[in-house]
Amino acid sequence: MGRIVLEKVVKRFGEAEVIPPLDLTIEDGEFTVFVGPSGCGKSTLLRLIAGLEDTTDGRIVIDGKDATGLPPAKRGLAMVFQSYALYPHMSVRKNIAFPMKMAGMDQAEQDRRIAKAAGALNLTDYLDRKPGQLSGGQRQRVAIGRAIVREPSAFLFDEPLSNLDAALRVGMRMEISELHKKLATTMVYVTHDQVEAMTMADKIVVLRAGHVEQVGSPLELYRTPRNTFVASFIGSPKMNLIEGPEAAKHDAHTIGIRPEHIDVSSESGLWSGVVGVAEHLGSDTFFHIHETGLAETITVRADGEVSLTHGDKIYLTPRPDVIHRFSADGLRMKDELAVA
Amino acid sequence: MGRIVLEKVVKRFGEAEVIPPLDLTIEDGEFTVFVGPSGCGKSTLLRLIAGLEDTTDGRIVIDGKDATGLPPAKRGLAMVFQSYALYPHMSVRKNIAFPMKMAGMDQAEQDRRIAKAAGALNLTDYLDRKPGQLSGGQRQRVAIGRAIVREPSAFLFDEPLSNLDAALRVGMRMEISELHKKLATTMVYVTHDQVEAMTMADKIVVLRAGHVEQVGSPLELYRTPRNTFVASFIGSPKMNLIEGPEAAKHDAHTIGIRPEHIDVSSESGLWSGVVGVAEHLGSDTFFHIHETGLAETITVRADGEVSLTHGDKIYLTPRPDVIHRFSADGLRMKDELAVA
Amino acid sequence: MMAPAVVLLLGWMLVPLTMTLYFSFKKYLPLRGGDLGWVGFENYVRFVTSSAFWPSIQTTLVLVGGVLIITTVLGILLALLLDQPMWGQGPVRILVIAPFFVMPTVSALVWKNFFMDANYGLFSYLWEFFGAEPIQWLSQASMPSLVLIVSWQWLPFATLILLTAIQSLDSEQLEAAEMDGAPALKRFWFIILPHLSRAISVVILIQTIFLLGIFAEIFVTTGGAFGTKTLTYLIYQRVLESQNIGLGSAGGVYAIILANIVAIFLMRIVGKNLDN
Amino acid sequence: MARAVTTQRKAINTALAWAIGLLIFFPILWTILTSFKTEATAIADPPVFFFFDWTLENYGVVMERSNYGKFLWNSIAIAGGSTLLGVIIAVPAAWSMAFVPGRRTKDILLWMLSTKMLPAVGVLYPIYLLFIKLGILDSKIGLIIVLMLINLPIIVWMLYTYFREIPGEILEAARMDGAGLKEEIIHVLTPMALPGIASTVLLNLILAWNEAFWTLNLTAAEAAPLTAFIASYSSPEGLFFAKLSAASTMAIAPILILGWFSQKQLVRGLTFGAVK
Amino acid sequence: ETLTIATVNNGDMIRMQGLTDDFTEKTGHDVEWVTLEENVLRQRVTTDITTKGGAFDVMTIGMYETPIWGANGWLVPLDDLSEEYDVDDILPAMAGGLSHDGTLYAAPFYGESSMIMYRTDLMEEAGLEMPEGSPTWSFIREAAAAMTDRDADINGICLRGKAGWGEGGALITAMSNSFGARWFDENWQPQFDTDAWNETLTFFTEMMNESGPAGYATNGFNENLSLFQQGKCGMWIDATVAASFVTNPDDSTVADSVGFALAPHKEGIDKNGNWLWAWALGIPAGTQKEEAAKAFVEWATSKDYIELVAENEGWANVPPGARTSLYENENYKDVPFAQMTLDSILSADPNNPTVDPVPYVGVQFAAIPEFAGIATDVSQEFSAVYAGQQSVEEALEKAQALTTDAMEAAGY
Ligand SMILES: Nc1ncnc2c1ncn2[C@@H]1O[C@H](COP(=O)(O)OP(=O)(O)OP(=O)(O)O)[C@@H](O)[C@H]1O
Ligand SMILES: Nc1ncnc2c1ncn2[C@@H]1O[C@H](COP(=O)(O)OP(=O)(O)OP(=O)(O)O)[C@@H](O)[C@H]1O
Ligand SMILES: [Mg+2]
Ligand SMILES: [Mg+2]
Repeated sequence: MGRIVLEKVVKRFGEAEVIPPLDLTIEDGEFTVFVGPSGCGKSTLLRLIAGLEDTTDGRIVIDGKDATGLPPAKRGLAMVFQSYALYPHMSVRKNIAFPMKMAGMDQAEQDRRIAKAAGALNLTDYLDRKPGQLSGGQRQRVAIGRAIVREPSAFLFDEPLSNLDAALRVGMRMEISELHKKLATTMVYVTHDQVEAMTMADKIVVLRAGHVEQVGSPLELYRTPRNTFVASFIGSPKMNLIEGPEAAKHDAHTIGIRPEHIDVSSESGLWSGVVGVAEHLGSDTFFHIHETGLAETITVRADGEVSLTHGDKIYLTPRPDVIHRFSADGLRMKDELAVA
Repeated sequence: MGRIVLEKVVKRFGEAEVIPPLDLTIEDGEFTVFVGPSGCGKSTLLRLIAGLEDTTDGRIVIDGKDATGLPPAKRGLAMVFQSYALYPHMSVRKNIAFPMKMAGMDQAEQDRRIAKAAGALNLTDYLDRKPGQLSGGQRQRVAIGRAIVREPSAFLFDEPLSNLDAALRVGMRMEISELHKKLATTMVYVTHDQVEAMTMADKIVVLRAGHVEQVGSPLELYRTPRNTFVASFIGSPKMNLIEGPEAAKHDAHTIGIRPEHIDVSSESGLWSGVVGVAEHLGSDTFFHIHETGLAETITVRADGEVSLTHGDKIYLTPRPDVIHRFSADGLRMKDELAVA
Repeated sequence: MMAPAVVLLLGWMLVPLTMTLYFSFKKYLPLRGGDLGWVGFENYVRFVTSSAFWPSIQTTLVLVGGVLIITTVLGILLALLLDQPMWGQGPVRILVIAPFFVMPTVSALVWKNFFMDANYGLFSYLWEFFGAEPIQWLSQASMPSLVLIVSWQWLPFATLILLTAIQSLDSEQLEAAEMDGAPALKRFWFIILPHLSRAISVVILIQTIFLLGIFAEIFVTTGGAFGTKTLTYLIYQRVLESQNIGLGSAGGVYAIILANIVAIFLMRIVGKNLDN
Repeated sequence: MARAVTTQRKAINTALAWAIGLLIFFPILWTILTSFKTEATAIADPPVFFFFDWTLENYGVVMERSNYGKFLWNSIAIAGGSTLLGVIIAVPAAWSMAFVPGRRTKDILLWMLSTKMLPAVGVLYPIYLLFIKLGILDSKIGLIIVLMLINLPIIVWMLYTYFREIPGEILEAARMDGAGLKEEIIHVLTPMALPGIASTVLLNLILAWNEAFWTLNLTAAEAAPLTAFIASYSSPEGLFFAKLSAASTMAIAPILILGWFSQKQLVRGLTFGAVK
Repeated sequence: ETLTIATVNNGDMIRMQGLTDDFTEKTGHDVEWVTLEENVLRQRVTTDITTKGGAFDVMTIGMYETPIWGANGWLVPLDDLSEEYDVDDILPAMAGGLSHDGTLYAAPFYGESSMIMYRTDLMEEAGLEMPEGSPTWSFIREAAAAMTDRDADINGICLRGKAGWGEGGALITAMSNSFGARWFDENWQPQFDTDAWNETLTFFTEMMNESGPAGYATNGFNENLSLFQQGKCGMWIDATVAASFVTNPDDSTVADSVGFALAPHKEGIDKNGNWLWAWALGIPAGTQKEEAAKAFVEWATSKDYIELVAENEGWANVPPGARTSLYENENYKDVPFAQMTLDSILSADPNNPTVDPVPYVGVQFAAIPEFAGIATDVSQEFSAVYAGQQSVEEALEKAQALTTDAMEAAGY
């Protein structure tokens, strides 16, 4: 109950082709995340699925039925907006009840569902408040509550956490993941935060300028990014990309090594450089290293105990088994070695 | 040139004592970060230093001179606001020139400084745009540019990055750090994001309800938090705090172990539990573990390769040398063992 | 969805406009039997060449301009004052906005009789009290008096809009300027005033629309004497006093042209300000 | 500004604001006071302020002379009716301008405003003839339509600016939740824009209440509102300051009281998009 | 039936509104009043009559409108009034001014001329005596100067200076007649370039500046009435109806020291500077309620109505100037100003108002449609002279130009 298939979907705004013909299948029950840089068309794609934008061409099939021309309310989907889009003049209860009221559901059933959703989302105490009297996280939950009661075949989320502060974001991220575990309903989730994508997704769809760059599980993308774009988009801090002679040594135009795959020493190593900024997080330390002759900056992650600082000489050794090789057109080359 | 000393500074808003008598010294050239939960008085403290609020009592000494009664502009400080507070009707150039114009500086010198600041901040191409036509990060830089040209003896930042998205925030964080390295001017920086505090600060001041809970370098706070408040505030994910029999084993009311200081195994260990949510970041995996009998959730960090998932049985072993002990009133107890 | 409003307004504009245009090319004298045939542009020529025409344009511009200047300047100052912390802000605001609720006829009557009357007006008491020769307001200072009356009516409107605009100014901007070394006056000039530009243009636009049509105030106070005959009033005289519909209609067309010149000019400014 | 203000400064602000507020309010206050004086006290030299024998005599005379209740009711019906009708027509128009803007939207909006610049006297004749044709001369419905048309541009503009502040996402959320266009407007848009609508309604009530040209010229006995009522007092014979004051007070009191009670709404909403 | 009646807001009309129950009782017709200030009323009824709007069943109009409208056939001719109404009782001057081609088109509610009202006490103090009959302008000027006592706030003379053809325009036109001036010659050529006009305006301005109240340029009937009632005027030349107000002790502080005299004239000219006016009731042609309207007009302008008012309000307050019989009534003879009012009315001749012949009818106006508009403009120019904003010569020059222009526009 919630399989969404896009067939050659195209979206143009006037002259601008925001989504070139695109095929995508979202399986029932899957947590799919759309990631990509700002303006790449994530929201547009989501809104096409929701029916809030009309497709210029192509078909959208939901649960086997062609939904291309259906109005949003008829598609059986629920959406959670970035701004939450709560109705500020209605109480939490009324907000949650609104879609049911629109569907003309009887009062008893409405009350039952509200109670259930409020219980699940810890909102029982706030049902009579107005959204203005809630914290960001609570508002977020109300928005989810409003989506849940419709018992949709899929949830659509458009950057639902981007308005929250860092600490709350982590909490809400977990809540949504747990909700997905509990409901096992299809969820399509848009973000441009790769950490969210990695931690929440069953399947990540990486978009660039309306094109799908790669589809796969988080760890697939982390381990075998199909091109330099995906490679540098997935993983934090970013993968170091090195061109030139050092890449040539691996028969590649570009090689990529993730910061966590470089060993650090103050005495010896394959490469050397000077510490620029050292970010001591306690648990880890990130060094931004200059003057390596490889790239402008090489970022490496060391554990919390290393105590080099700004200006110190540093030696780096990449782990050979996790070096990614890319050709001149940015595509991944067949692995020399097995990926660990 | 930029030593700031607060002597028994008090701030009351009507009845509410937001800052109880507080002593603090910010050394010349230091990058000091104020952290603390929302509403703890960080902004108020910064504004007291800036002169945007009048002290109720106490003295503020800047560079050896009593500045308590001085108007903001006379204190030789520059401030970067959370909302950037750019002048929307002026071009970037005019924005940056504004403080110099107010000081009646001659045009040639103004141009020289603007050029220099714009160069340093990569704003040269945008000088003739209005703030409305800039991205968040660029606006942030303009705000900094406006501060720099005054060549202040100290910079004050009030959550300058909180309006930026995650990726930009990381970038800007580094830019500000590098700026500090370059200028070596005193900077006072307010944030409630502990990652920012850890990565940027020379010295962190942890505030709670207007009180200074602890002052020290990031690693000092990470390694020897003075109380449970600091312990759980510093470090990400949060330190696990465990009370009860397990703590008693260490002669403490509460013990704290950071997620990165617990070893994980699927076969054996000191404690056991069931995996709740597993967040696979590629580089690392965070497990949120339930049913340990120790605390509701124990968070642990494992490296990227561990592949346990939701519902799996898991075994945990804390590293004995980094267990923090706290007494019943939340204060740190003398270390049993040397801290690594 | 826009259609009903657009169609209605189009009708409201076009029907009278067409009829006005139609009449303006006719010799139409109701008291002499009505329609006396087509006369081409005669009415237009007669209207502009009449000795009252150019003075009426000047009067119109002086009235509109004078009121605009006074209400915006005082409106800004008043808005700044009302934005300050004080006791009894609500009641003060009530006092300040009250003139806006008063019918133009009533306010003209009140000013004319109770204040500007040469014999019983409070102003003449006031002048006499200070030993000065009372001014014959409505004859010797007719335009200033008129501007005063109309400004009094419109000051609340300007103040209210400017006040909401001032309140919307991000206080951090003012603080930033303060940090940047700008004293109060410069903060006003460089920060507050530019922030208000949009509100000011809205005030100017809306008020101009209403001020161009000012009628009751002149009718009640001076009846168009002493150089207070605006274009609107001149048309009124032609249509209703002289009962020359053709001539008045030609005047109406001129008024529409003037209004549109002013409008285009204003819309340029406001339209631009509405964009950003 | 968040900065605490000294009590002294606050006191100065208060004194200044109250002084100016009272100055602005004075003409109205004086009118109300005079309405309780005898004719002789009304023109006493020197003027008396509060210490005189208060009398209701003038109100008695006015009540006896004219059927105040009927004028009042007509004013209420006409102002209320035209505002209501205007809002009903303007909501869809403003909705489409705000949420489905076309390239011409702003032009249409400004064009609508420009229709307000038609000089009323210039088109009195055509409109009068039209009203005779339609048989709505001296009828409330006729005036309701005219005043609605006059104020429609203002209503559309104000509503447009309020609607524009409503995030589109909320309407989309409503659409996802199964609301049709009607439900969207009734359940979501209107309640959310309620403060704005309230202030629009208020402003237009005031404008319609005070409109003095059309209400006077298109009515006789049946539909005449308070503007016509005051027109019979604007120059009676002999001593009349006190009676004039009583009549003026009666003409402005209802709207003044309404305005005062709802000044918060008015102040909050009166932005015309001057504030983003 | 319910009649809608447009009327002016003066005292007599207001009084009539209070008495309408009597009409309703007698005829069963109801009455709705539309009471408006004079200028508003004129514009309102003119619009309605010219467009045949039919908003009113009875209109209060003046001597200016009636002949013009009657000529256009817009008014119901009042040639079949009832026997007991006694049309012939209407003063001939009034009937003449309200007729076109010998047909009466509106029935006079009251009629007025203008006369001098003066303070007998002040006159005595000044050591002067008002001559019998019409005094000369120079006497008036002299007397005014003698009575003026600015410190005591007494102005020797109060005259209308307010712009508007029915206000200051009426006074100066009537005055110009007594100076030998006229508006138009027989060929409709405006005459403001004549010496007579120059003299009139110069004399008026000089006299008022000497002895008139401050700000007389904006004083009209009402302002002067208050001034006189307050004892601030030595003399006042204005409508005869004012007599009842200035002698009413309720409103007037000088009620018992008012004398009356005929309007003045210039030496050697046998026209007095008084005007002739009537507020009359006319019935727009095409009204659905002609019968009821006629009944009303008859009621309101009847002898019975006069009796009714006398009964309720006393003889001093009956509408004057319309009927001969009133002046023959014994009760009315006691009213101090009755005779002077009648004499003034009788001394005005609308058909022959000026020294030199004119092509128009009307004493202080010319009964042509263009007059109201022109005279308003002209009187505004004059008011500007009174306010010291231009010279007499400038004003006359402008008056001449704008009148010529307007007459041209009208096709003369
Ligand atoms: N209504 C519209 N009309 C014209 N262009 C549009 C419209 N909506 C979006 N676009 C364009 O389509 C492209 C994709 O927009 P979209 O909002 O889908 O990006 P996004 O990936 O969601 O970005 P973000 O991360 O910033 O939200 C952008 O270039 C945008 O400018
Ligand atoms: N002008 C004021 N009047 C009254 N109370 C105030 C004022 N400004 C701040 N406070 C109170 O002082 C306390 C500290 O506020 P402050 O803004 O310094 O907190 P903060 O640490 O900066 O919080 P945040 O992280 O949310 O910015 C809060 O409880 C706040 O409510
Ligand atoms: Mg988006
Ligand atoms: Mg803060």
